[in-house]
Amino acid sequence: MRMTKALALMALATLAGTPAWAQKSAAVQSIEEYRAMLQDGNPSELFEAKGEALWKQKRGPKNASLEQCDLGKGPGVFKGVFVELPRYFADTGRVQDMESRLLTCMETLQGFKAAEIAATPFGKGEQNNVTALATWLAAESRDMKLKLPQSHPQEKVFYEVGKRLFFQRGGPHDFSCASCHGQDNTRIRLQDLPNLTKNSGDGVGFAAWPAYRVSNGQMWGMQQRLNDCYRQQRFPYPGFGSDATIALATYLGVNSQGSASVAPAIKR
Amino acid sequence: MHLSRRQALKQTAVVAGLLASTGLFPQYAFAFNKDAFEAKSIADTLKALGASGLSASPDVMLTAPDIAENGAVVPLAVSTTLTGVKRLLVLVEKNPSALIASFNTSDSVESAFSIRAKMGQSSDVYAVAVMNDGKALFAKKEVKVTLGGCGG
Amino acid sequence: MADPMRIRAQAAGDKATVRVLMAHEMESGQRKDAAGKIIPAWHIQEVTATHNGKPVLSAEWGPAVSKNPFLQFVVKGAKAGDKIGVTWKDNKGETRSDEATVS
Amino acid sequence: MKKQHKITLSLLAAAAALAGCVAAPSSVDLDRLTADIVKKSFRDQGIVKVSVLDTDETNRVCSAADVAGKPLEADIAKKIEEANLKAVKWPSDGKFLGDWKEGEKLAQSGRGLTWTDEATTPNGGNCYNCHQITKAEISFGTIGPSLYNYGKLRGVTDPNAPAAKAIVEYTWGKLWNTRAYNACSNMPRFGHAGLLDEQQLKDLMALLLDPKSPVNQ
Repeated sequence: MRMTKALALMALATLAGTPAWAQKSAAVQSIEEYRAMLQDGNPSELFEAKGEALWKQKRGPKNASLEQCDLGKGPGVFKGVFVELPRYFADTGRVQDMESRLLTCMETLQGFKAAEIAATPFGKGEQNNVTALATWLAAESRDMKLKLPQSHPQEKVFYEVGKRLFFQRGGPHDFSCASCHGQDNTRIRLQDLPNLTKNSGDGVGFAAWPAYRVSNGQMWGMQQRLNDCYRQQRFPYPGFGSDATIALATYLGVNSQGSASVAPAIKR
Repeated sequence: MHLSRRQALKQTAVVAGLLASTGLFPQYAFAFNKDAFEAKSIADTLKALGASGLSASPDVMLTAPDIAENGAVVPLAVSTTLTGVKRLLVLVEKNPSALIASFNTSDSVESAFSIRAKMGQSSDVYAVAVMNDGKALFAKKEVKVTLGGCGG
Repeated sequence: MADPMRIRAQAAGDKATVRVLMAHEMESGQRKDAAGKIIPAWHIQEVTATHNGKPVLSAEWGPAVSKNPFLQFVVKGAKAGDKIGVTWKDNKGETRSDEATVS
Repeated sequence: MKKQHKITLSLLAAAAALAGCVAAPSSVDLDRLTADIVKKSFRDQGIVKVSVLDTDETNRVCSAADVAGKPLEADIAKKIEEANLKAVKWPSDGKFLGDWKEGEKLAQSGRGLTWTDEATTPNGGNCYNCHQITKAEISFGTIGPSLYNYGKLRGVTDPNAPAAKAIVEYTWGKLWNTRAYNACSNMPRFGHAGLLDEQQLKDLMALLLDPKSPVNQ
């Protein structure tokens, strides 16, 4: 069990004592042990259960379930769709990520107003349901490898636009995504920063969201993850499901192609 | 009729809720010990619980991280190999109120519980076994709380 | 109505380890809202567990237990197929009970 | 959303037509499309206005180099550094050092200028996010180099002595406008962008250079 392993690690660390030379890495090691202790009992499970129920429940003005939603592999297919998004959808003529695609289904199948949900702040009303659905759908692709399609011209264009967005410096601090995520083995405070310009490996970066954030006890989808990155970058507000967020997600996902998704994860 | 898992769970909940309110669990008609949970210090908490004579014991165990990346969630495990234990407490000395949780021990469960606590700042964390005779035995450990992120 | 708990109970030898996740805000009573007013404490106050309907555990919690609480305990004599029930009650009187089968 | 998509697509089509082919869009087309998507995707929120994305030549050149995956040409980098060095404002009273205790507070704070901050939120220096500074603070970032013993390692025993002049001025310039010394540095331009005022920069200077500061213990 993960917990047991963490405890064993802690016991080892105690036995070995803390040599002076290891002071810096001891702090980092302690943090890693702390994170390992949290793995066993990820509250994202609560959101998974909620998302699964929402998928099957008849809701909205049309009193319909989402069971006929086409997330890229045909109506009703929910296994394995998460690791192939964002992708191009012919019916909307857009490249869409999981969350924007869920809005499309909630509008067409259930009669909700997609624009209204997109304008709702995170953590409120239907946004909570979108997050729960995305969490459950991510869990239905857990441990599968990312394989975002790049065959449609628009998918390629979104990758290229995403790359430009990633390196776009601006705002009062001159930050771009690359300011923090452009090098190997760096941290902000004690938080490890994946290098997102290349494949960051199984369960790292793009392959770890949605995730439960222990700092605020909230479940975050990729949209909220990107949104909060932009907030800390001192950029203006990216619209929910806007092309900028989807292009950026395409860039991150394609860069991590082949890595296994561990979402829903648990994070600081 | 097809029931989703959630709906099924809800119905179970209603039934169990009814059972609870009909007093089928009489031994759990305990009153929440407000004084113990509102006491500031560990000493006052123990007083409110009718315990005294706090002393260290190797038979009380506490597992806690050296450093918590975030004070909002600090995983803590308390246990004891002692017999004659009435309850096991988890306390954080520097929290506004020290008592986090109190577990009533029984023959049906092991005297070992894991829980997660909020910590406002770095502090000593205590596991306390309150014995049937009112004696309190403890183990403690310092947990450092750091700021993990940008601080924005 | 509160969201369902997630209960996992796994038998090993003559006992079962039970892990529970509960959906609850666990508002500490220490935080202030945007207007500077204290947000009142709202937290699970009592937790009880049963093994095949027989009470085995009771606990009292304060507001400093983390949001969406996690609890782990070990039930003696529990085997695969047994039922483990968990109930919480908060300081507003709201309650939630769920049950799981030991695997 | 539909409407936005049509504009995007037609822009692409127009771009392709301009390029005189139906093949993949050129880099210039993609730059234009990106700018168009940015315009449609971002909005004002709280104290943050979309106009903060209208950035300067220094950032534009560095972003383009990053996208191309090639470092700046030496002469272009030099030009950027010269222009930024020229923009450095030196302390109005000739004094470079303030109070290291205030500097430490600034170094700890990462607040200010996000859309969840108020206009009145004092800006922090964000220093610990990227740098080790004092030995006592174990929660520090590693994007920038360690600044522990910054003054001591550079032989600064008296910041007011002539021997320390060069390093004191360089440190001020670096804090005011880092791009004066490194064209595409990741560090914010604290003085140049008005993130910190003269007194705050002096306090940070003291944190780094005052022999009494914990940094130099």
